[in-house]
Amino acid sequence: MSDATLDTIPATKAKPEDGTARPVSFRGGGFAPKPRRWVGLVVFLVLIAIAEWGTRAGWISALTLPKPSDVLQTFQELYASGLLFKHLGPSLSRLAVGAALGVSLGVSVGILIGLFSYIRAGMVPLVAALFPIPKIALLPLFVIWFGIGEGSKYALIAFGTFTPTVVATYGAVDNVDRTLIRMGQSFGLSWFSIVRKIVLPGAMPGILSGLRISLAIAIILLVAAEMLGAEYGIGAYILQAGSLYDLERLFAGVVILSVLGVLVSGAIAIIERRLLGWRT
Amino acid sequence: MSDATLDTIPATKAKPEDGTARPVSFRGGGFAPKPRRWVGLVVFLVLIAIAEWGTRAGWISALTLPKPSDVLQTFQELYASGLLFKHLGPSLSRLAVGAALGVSLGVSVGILIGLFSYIRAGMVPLVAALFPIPKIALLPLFVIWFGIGEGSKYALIAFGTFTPTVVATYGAVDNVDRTLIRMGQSFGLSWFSIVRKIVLPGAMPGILSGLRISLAIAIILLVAAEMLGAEYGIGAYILQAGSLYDLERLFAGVVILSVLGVLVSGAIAIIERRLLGWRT
Amino acid sequence: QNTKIKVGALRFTSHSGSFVAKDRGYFADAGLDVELEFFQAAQPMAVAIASGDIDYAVTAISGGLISLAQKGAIKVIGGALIEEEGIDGQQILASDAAYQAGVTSPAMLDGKAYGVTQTGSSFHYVGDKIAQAEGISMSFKPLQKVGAVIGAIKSGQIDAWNIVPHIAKPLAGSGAVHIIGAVQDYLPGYQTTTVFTSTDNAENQRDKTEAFLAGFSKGVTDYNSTMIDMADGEAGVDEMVKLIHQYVYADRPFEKAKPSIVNGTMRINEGAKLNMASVQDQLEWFKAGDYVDQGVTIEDLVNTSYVETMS
Amino acid sequence: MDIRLENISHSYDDFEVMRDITLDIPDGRIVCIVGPSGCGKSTLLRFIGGLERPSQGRVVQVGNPPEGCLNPLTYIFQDFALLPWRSVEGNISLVLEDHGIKGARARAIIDDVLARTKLSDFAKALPKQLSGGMKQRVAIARALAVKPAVMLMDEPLSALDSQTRELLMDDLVSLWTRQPFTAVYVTHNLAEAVRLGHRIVVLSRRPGQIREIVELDTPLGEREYGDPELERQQKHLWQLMRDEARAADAELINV
Amino acid sequence: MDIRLENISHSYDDFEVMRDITLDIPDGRIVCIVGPSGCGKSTLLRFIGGLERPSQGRVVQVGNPPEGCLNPLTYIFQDFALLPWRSVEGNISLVLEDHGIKGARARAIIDDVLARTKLSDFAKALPKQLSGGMKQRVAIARALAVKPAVMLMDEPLSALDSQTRELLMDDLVSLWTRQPFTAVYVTHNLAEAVRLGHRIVVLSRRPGQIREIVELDTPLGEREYGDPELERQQKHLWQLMRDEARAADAELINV
Ligand SMILES: Nc1ncnc2c1ncn2[C@@H]1O[C@H](COP(=O)(O)OP(=O)(O)OP(=O)(O)O)[C@@H](O)[C@H]1O
Ligand SMILES: Nc1ncnc2c1ncn2[C@@H]1O[C@H](COP(=O)(O)OP(=O)(O)OP(=O)(O)O)[C@@H](O)[C@H]1O
Ligand SMILES: [Mg+2]
Ligand SMILES: [Mg+2]
Repeated sequence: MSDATLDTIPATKAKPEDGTARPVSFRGGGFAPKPRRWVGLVVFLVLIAIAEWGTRAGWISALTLPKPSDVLQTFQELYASGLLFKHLGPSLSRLAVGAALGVSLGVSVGILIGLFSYIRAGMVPLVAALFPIPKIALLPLFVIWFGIGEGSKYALIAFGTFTPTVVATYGAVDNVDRTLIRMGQSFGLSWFSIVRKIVLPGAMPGILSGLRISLAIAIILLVAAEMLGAEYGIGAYILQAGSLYDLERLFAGVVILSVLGVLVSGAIAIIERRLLGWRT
Repeated sequence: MSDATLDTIPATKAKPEDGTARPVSFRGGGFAPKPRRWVGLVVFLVLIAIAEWGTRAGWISALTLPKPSDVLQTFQELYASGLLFKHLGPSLSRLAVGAALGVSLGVSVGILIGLFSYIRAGMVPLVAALFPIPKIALLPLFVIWFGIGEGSKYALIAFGTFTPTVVATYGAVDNVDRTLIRMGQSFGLSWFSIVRKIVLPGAMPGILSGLRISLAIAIILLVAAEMLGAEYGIGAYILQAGSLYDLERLFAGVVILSVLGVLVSGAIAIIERRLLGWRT
Repeated sequence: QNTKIKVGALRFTSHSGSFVAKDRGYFADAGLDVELEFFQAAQPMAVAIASGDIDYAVTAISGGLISLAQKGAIKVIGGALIEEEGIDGQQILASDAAYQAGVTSPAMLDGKAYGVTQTGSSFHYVGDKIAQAEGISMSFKPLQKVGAVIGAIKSGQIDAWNIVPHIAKPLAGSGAVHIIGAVQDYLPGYQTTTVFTSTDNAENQRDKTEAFLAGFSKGVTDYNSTMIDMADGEAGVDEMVKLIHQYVYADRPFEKAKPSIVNGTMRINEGAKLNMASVQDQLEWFKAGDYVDQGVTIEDLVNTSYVETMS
Repeated sequence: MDIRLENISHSYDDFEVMRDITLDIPDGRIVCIVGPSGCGKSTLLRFIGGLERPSQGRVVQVGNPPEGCLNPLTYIFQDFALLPWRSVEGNISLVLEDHGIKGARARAIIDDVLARTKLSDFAKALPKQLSGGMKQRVAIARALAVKPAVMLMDEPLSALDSQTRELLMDDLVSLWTRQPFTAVYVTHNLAEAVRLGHRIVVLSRRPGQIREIVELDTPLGEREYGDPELERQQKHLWQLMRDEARAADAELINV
Repeated sequence: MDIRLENISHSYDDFEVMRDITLDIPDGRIVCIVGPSGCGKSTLLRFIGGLERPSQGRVVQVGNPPEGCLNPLTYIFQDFALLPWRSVEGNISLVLEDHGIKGARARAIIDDVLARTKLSDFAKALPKQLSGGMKQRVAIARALAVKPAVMLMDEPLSALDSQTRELLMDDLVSLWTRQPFTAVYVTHNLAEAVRLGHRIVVLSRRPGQIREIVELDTPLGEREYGDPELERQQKHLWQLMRDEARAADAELINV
């Protein structure tokens, strides 16, 4: 812990008498945060407790924040009525299909950019120009381009995950150790062997850590995607709650997305541990 | 170029007569894309030309895509009417204030997380839970929390840039070379000296590259922010165009955001070159 | 010194009452210094009244509005746009594909897809009322943004929709959609939009609220008489359109903007009269659909002490 | 198979790296190349292996590679260049797969080279579990697997600590004594050069030119840690290079 | 000022790193610590410098640091540990700033240490422009700037190529001859140990214990590259360590 070093006395300060022996003073440690798992939980519980207290006591107005207990109750009702899965099902399938499309396309394009000069020169500025375009601005167009069925939802999520995946992937390919590639060449490996056996696995850590961001974005875009004619779905549920100013349901929906995000990030951590066990 | 290696003949293939001398065959090169600046431009021009041709010839319906020339004309009208700057001004100031808030808060929190075990344990799960929350879902709440003035727009952009900045910053602090910190301690530097002179500059590359993403997100969020009672602003302009299904203006607005994004990313590249000239 | 207030508005012709009252100084005459706050959508306007960011606004009755009223944040105090026989009101549109397939009147919409912005929005209310009246069933597609609905109907992905005339007419003119009916045939006297304010304004700041309604009504009178009754002839229309053009379609040249503005003409209630029967019907519909709490009463929603009500 | 370098000169753009190098690498001998930093040793080795092309001159191979040779010119790199995601045997099978050698045939080769490099117990280990010395042994095993005609070694020991270096030099010597191989061995380390080289080529500071070629006749197996004759040779080489090394070290690097 | 290590033992959790080490570091002498990989040399040095605390035993300093000493126990690291964003003089002023030494006084100290390490021409250069040898010279200059009582060097030359290593050993010897300093010098390299050490401490494989302490009486200035007496000592040390080094190298690392 960094906290520990604050009380350190520099070795120069103390001046013992000549000839005396005294232990060398400690001045190391710190700057290496250690895990303290329970603190995170405590922080959440305290925040929720404060919100509950405030909304009950009235110094947090009902307009500002719903009672956490009411949110919980809404959530239970949602679960009991079976609607939870009716909303979760379509959302998850949209996430899965959209993200799978965007990520696989993004990884492919990213690798091509990483390998070929001309593709790089042509695509990189294009991707840079696409990145800052807000997807919600394009909603009306997506309706025309992909319809109001599942197509446009997949497309929106795919589009949103595509650009960050491309950027992460070609960065990862650029970072693959060139000596490994030269090694492959020096043993006469074919171009495809080098790409498959050296470039791809070498880029995997970067691709996976890009995936963390891409998938978080996919979850964020779920709401935008479900603006387009979705009857069921967590995003649609949130939007409806928002338009009815029903804060309990709004928060219940947001909590679901938040949990979803944490789960996805946990899943990637597990995949990383599996796939990247070779990292030191 | 990777392209070049496809024609390489492995050294083993050729078997000359005994005793003859033949040059060693070349099998290196490739896997190092070279810059080709003009290609990017050509790609843009070709895409625009195709769009123009298609919309003129009619095989791209007017519903699907506006004529690029019409977009250009819309843009000129916008410029001539003086409205361009009337829209750009507020948007830029929202971006500047919101991003400055979010980034400075994010960097501070990120550094605290990087240095202190308890703050890390408490904040990291919180940030992880906040990250996947779609900001547009919270729009109604932002109105109550921060009003419809500039406050809520700043808050939305700040909130959106905060989380990615925190993540990038504490990652950067974690990656500061520990031997440099031990060096500082071994010379009896004070805790604050170490943070100021070693940790901060060492984390700067990571913070700046996180800034790229944060600022792209800030631009994306401009549209969401300007859903909240904005009269002028690029986002408001795009939203209005979208609600009237006015594709020319929609595209003109999107192009402005896109250019803005490219400019911001260019600006960061310049800052990096200035500030990080010490990198090898 | 005039009282400073903020009035929320959308850049739509239907908000002309406020534009005229401000531009012609009617608010100033009533002792108010009005600042217009423009919004991109109606829903945040209701929330902004609740948060105290603006004082008065005009919008359709929606689930969100009722929810906020129930939380004691806002009150409807008058009426604005109304469906009136003989004047173009909201039109019922069919997509070209559906039209070609024989959907030439709302009665033929059985089993079709009807566009709405959100479940529990005013579009949903209108569509559902049409379905009830015709004894048919339709599916409602929530598309959030008006622009998205336009895109969907133009490309035939939804079959029908209802919208104010200034959007309906140019769409129909382009041939991509067809007008197959009028909302007023199904909902005569439909109180399309209402004037509303915060509960605090309605209950504790009577003078201010009355002053606002006075100024607003004068603006409405001017608008109705010029645009609908043609009291000042074409020149009057031109002048009025010029006034409105400052606020609506401001970035288009006048020639392009004028037809859109003229097309958008709809009657706004004189004196902000409120059709209580219509409001009551809407409230019941929202409750029946479970879009709002069952405990909401008409008293939660409306403060009838300001304007004349009709029923 | 011999290798002959004929009048090789090279520049990167306007930056002259080496000038007119002519050199013979006879079959079955180890040729050491020493020289100060940046004099072009690694570049020269890349030319020999066909990974780069010199601006002028050419590298020719005289005669045919021996029977069964899969990759006549085979590198051993300073930083081992092991794929960290493959086990020891996976790293070796990597270079066999492209020649269509799989299954039992691959198994036999892998077992053989692991035994020769005393790695049999580590076949399943990942590179991250190995010390530097073990990693370089794996790289040597991998090189042996393709039965090279010439081994090209670019400072193969310089990433190791000096004790491990001693151990690996012993291993290389015993490998060579059992079955002599041809090698070009680039190093900074004069102790390595006098221990392993039959012929030591001293390059000048950049642009690299040949300053002297020293022939050592003591058979490899008889050279010992701290042999006085070798010490003398090493001292001679160090005197040749000392000033150039100092000048090369004090040069500012343009980045 | 002397340093005394008293019965130092250490474990990381259940992982025993060293056992019962007692050692004296007398004023004005260079004590070299050699031993196979992972035997705890770096850990021991961290204990001496107060950067870490042993599980058992203690490190004491006997007597006072000399007049004007800013940082009695000063490290020189294997990887130089220069701040890459500061120039050569910036890196030196870093360690003065916290003692409130700025302006002309700092200038004087910096100029002095740069002159002593022959770096005066490179004051404005950034680390990335310097070769490894130059970087380590900067680190030495920085250490000299705080007038240390004891220098703690953890393999200071092992990141350098062997020619540069020779050059820097000469530099260290001449620095010491002009003004003797106390140093603990950790290395893998027996050649360095016999060249620079007045006393050489040989540690066993992990858990590190003292196997032997060798005293060398030849004055530093008279030890030369390839001195036969030193070669003999070196050979003796190598025989002591060889098997342990091999065993240490072949250990699998748990990560
Ligand atoms: N691809 C390249 N482009 C430009 N310059 C290069 C390239 N490769 C090497 N150089 C330069 O050519 C010179 C010789 O490089 P090389 O790596 O061959 O030297 P070396 O003798 O192996 O040095 P060292 O002993 O440090 O390994 C160096 O100055 C280096 O900076
Ligand atoms: N912070 C730590 N936590 C756990 N184990 C450690 C830690 N630091 C060192 N070790 C282990 O303690 C042992 C001794 O490490 P140390 O770095 O002191 O060895 P060394 O003699 O310096 O080795 P080398 O010659 O490789 O530098 C090693 O096995 C190492 O893995
Ligand atoms: Mg080299
Ligand atoms: Mg060590």
